[in-house]
Amino acid sequence: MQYEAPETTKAAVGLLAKAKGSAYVLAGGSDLLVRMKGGFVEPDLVVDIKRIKPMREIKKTASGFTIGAAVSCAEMNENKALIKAWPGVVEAAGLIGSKQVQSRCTVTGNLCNSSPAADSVPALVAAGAKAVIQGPRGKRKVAVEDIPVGPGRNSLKKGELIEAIELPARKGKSGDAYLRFIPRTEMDIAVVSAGVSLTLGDKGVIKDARVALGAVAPTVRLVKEAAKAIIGTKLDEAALEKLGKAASAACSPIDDKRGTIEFRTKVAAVLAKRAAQIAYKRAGGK
Amino acid sequence: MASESTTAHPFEDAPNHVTPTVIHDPILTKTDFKRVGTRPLRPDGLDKVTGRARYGADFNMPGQLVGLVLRSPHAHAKIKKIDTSKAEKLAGVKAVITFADMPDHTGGDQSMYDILENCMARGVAKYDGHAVAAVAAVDAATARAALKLIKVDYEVLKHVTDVDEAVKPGAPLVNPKNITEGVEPKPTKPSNIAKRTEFGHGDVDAGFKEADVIVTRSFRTEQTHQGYIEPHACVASVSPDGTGELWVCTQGHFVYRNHCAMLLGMDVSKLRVTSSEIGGGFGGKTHVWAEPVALALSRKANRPVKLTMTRDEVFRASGPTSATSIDVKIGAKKDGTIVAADATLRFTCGPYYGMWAELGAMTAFACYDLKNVRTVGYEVLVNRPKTAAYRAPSAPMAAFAVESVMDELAHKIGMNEVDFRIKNAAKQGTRASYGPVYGPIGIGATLEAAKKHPHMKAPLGKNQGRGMACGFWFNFGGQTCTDINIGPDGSVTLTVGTVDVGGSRASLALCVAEELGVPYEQVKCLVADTGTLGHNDMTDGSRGTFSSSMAGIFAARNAVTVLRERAAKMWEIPVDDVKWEDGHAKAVGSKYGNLAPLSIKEIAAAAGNTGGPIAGHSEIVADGAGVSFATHIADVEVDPETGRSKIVRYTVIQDAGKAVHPTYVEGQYQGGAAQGIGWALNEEYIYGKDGRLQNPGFLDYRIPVCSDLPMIDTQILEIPNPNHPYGVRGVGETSIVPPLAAIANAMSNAFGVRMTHVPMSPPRVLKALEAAKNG
Amino acid sequence: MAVLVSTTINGDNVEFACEPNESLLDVLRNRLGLSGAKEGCGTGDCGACSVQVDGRVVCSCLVLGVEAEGREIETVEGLAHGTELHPLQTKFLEHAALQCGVCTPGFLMAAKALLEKNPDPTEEEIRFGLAGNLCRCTGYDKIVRAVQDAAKVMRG
Amino acid sequence: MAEIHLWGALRPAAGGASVVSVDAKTIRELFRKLEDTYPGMAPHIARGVAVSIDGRIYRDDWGKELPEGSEIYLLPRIQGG
Repeated sequence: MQYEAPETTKAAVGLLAKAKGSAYVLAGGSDLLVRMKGGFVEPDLVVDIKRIKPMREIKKTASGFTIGAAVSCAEMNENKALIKAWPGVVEAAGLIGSKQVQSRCTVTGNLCNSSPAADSVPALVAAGAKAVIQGPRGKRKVAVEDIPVGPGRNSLKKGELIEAIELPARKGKSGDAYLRFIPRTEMDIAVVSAGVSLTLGDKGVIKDARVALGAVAPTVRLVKEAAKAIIGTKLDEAALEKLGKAASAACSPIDDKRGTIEFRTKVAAVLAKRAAQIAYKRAGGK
Repeated sequence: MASESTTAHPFEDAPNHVTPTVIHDPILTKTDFKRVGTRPLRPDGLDKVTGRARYGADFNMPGQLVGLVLRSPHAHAKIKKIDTSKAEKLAGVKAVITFADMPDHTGGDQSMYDILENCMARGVAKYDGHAVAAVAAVDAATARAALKLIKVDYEVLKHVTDVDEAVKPGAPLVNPKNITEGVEPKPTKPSNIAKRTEFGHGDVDAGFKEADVIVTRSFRTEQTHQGYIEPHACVASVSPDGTGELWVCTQGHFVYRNHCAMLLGMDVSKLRVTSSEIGGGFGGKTHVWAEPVALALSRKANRPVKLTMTRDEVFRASGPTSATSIDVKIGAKKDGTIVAADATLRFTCGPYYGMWAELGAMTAFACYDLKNVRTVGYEVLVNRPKTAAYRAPSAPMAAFAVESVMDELAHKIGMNEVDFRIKNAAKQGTRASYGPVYGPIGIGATLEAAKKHPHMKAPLGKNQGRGMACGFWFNFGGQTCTDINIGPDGSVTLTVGTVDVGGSRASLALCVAEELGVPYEQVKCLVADTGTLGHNDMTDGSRGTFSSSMAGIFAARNAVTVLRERAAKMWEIPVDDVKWEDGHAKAVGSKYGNLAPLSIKEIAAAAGNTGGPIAGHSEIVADGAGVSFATHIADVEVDPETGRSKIVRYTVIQDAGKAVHPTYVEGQYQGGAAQGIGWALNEEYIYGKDGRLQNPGFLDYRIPVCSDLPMIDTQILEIPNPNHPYGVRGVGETSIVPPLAAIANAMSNAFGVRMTHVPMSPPRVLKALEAAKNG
Repeated sequence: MAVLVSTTINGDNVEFACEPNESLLDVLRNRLGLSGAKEGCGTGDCGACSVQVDGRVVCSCLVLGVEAEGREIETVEGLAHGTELHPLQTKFLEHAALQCGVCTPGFLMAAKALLEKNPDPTEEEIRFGLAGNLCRCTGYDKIVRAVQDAAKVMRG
Repeated sequence: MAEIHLWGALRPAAGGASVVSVDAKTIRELFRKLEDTYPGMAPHIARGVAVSIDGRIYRDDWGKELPEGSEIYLLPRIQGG
């Protein structure tokens, strides 16, 4: 195995593009090293992006936030402006693994690893985040929900890597939230999860909303029907009920060691409702 | 003639009502203590907070190789051929072994043969993870590459992993030669039931006829693992002259020595085993797995070999507990008197004979005074790893079933669950459901303490319930050998052969300091290697502090005899005129008026002139361990929409006999409770349809994390054990027994749902809640 | 091929050579003789291998040795100053916050990181702060108490 | 003559009896005579049998005397964790 720690994105793209055999990007390593340990992957090349300065930064711009691909989730949780604007996204990032894992793991890595149960992804999808991709053919931006294409598979092409995640600027009365279900209080993979982002219009009526569910399908799912259920409402009982039903209806989960189809389908509704209530409150709704 | 001196009385059982207990030769000599009962720092603590302490994987030998094991990916498969030729040719590989390199030296000892086969499959792989071959190479990368070059030709056989499936007629046979033991007439056809066993007394059927209320229920518990944080690790070195050394994390290095020597065909005296610090065992480090393999590799390579299991290997191929299926029936009169109790217990053993259902059958009703009781146990063979002991083995599952039914029965007859148990609690003189008559015991006292405990009266919050349950464990003693050596400066070395799993060096030093009358700091307790002391049984069965303190106290008494003799020589007076008091020799009688007492230091300084080194030894079988009882109280909060449970308050009340070092006694209570809570809520082995373990890691085998638990309150009761000089009972195991039922009872009290399947994981709880809601 | 790495461990300059796919934990234990960090799982689930890298607590099993280049690493071996124990070490001893002790180095490093960020944590903050460290012996009760007590001492 | 109570797994070896009488003064003599009279018990005794004498359990001590009139129970030699 060859290990490289380039200092520019260009150099990283160059290494990945001309790699023969299997090449992996290393940010936090909390997925890659586990897979190496288990013998599931044997990389020929590992490109460590933590020495690329711009990738270590969180930038606040007029259009929102740019979170470098090598920014750890712990660093996200220390950025007050980011917490204020996107508390749900930051909380979701803060739920990945332990404090030890937090020191290293990144939301970009979480996204690229493409687990349907990835904690930060439903929150990013709900937030309408975009991935900034650099590759041999230059830069492109895609919605984060288009990065994972199946469990453990992503849409990046050879030589491409994600440079940063962009979150839009928060305007008006907005709020987001992320909840996951795990059997313990920490250290588990989400059995089912929900991210909700919404913006209020006049008199506390929901003007705009996005709802995303995790661990209920091969990839994190953006559930438009669920958003529709609450747009135009003040999140009353009836709207919540409709939201829950839409969330359950969007589920096509599997039975596995972490949960059953029945359980995931039911709890998806519970979490979507609870997350919506938190987001609503954060947006200033009553 | 022997045949004339024995008579059989068919179907005649002993009466339940027994004359007051005879306590033969009580050896309890002390109830007033100066040092025992205090809480000094442990002698090995500093090394453990500075990273200096050496555990199994922290030791290296010059020239050592890395050993790795190839394991079966199949639950059950015939091994048609193993081709190791390519692996052997890889540069850096120094030895490759299969079962052919571990010939059978067990001489017809079936249990040792089972261990041999479990260490390395012989013709058939019997579970996912069963060792098939092993390599030793110059480094880990080479060893890993070598494993990939070993070609094993398997013929996959039908498997069975589920306890209830395994006992059905027509189930795949785990061992086609297995004929059920304990059944008359002897069965002619093989099955997966290794043994039937039965305990009890009275007439159960007649008893149930007297009952006003009967509760019958069936329960299941899933397989759990001890979950020690340190994986098995050892360094083995065998020389061509037939001598060997083994450094290993174990609960019993003497037993490991005996087993390894037998399996390798070595002389016991030629294998020296040193126990490392042990990173948790809980019963899981009482059996050899990798150690004989490491020794065989070293013998073949003529180099030391270090073999460390990965966490995946620990889960797949060490010794988890049984999965169980249990039916319980208890009948009582309206006044709360239990008239009959019956249980049938099916426990998995893995592919080999075990005594796990037997232990469940013995412990199930041990808390109660029952006129008519019967328990029947079935040992069930399955394609899972060979079951090993886990803290009070088999008792938690049996107690889960029995204590759940006890609560239900109490409520059905309209009695408070604590009062119902108090009414039926076993006492001194009660015949235990497993046979003998109890001496002084603490079940009643723990129940009375629970009744009075503030926890019982504290208000409960929304969605919270409170439950309680009792637990029992036998405790035992066994072979123990201890030395005391007095140094020339009067300091004391206490050498024991029981591994310190959690602070016993401090407790043992306290007992010896107490007996000698010297400060705790003056006694240094060491755990010796197998070359230094006589055989010691394992640290298991809650025996470490019980037996080694007994032997230590006896050794101290022998040392005192020598110290008195030496003082007598120094004073030139008869030894009978010298007594030992407060750590000093004192001359008895006014005729010695002005003789100042002699300290150990003064006597030791003169040892060279009075007969040489001063020591005391003790080699005993520490019989007479006192049984131990506990009552636990649990407050559980359940999220009714997701089925997730959280323990919000927990109290452990347990009899310790005498708490030598109360802080470490509390630690045992808390640790056992935490393990029981994990078992109750989330821990389980999950096998796929292919018979492979799906969750061999700490991510999906969910032991409690810090944020899952509340503080765990403890109350230590002290009902002295008459069979120990200081009244000590074992304290290590009982605390894991009550939590499963206490939590199930709490859920029942909060939501009216009776959980009968452990773990009570969120999907199971949610399903039960919805079923209750929908009537 | 082995890579040469220069780093700082417990304040000392250290150079070592390691394979690029070797974990920092293996480097510490097998190449540098620092066996205080333990491998309980190798997958970041138990925390027994916790060390600090540039002031943040990590699982050293999930860090490559080569990543240590130019970093500052702190292990349990660097916790005491000479013969003077860190307050966490003292309090772990006094409260009997260890039974077998194999998780203790990891707990100490995680607790140190926690108290550096939050000198006066609530019980809940301590419990969540230490949730990445598994202990199978104590039920965590005495560990939490030891950290509370150490925090008090460190606040002065 | 001592009355010896058998646990369930031993009973088939004694023709279903739960109690047998054996003329034995020590645990060693008891085991020897049981093996002679009920060969089916030999494997159990080899695997380990504990003897309860008036409630006190002996796991290993062959030399222990069986006092006249005492109550004797045979039990499996238990394992612990």
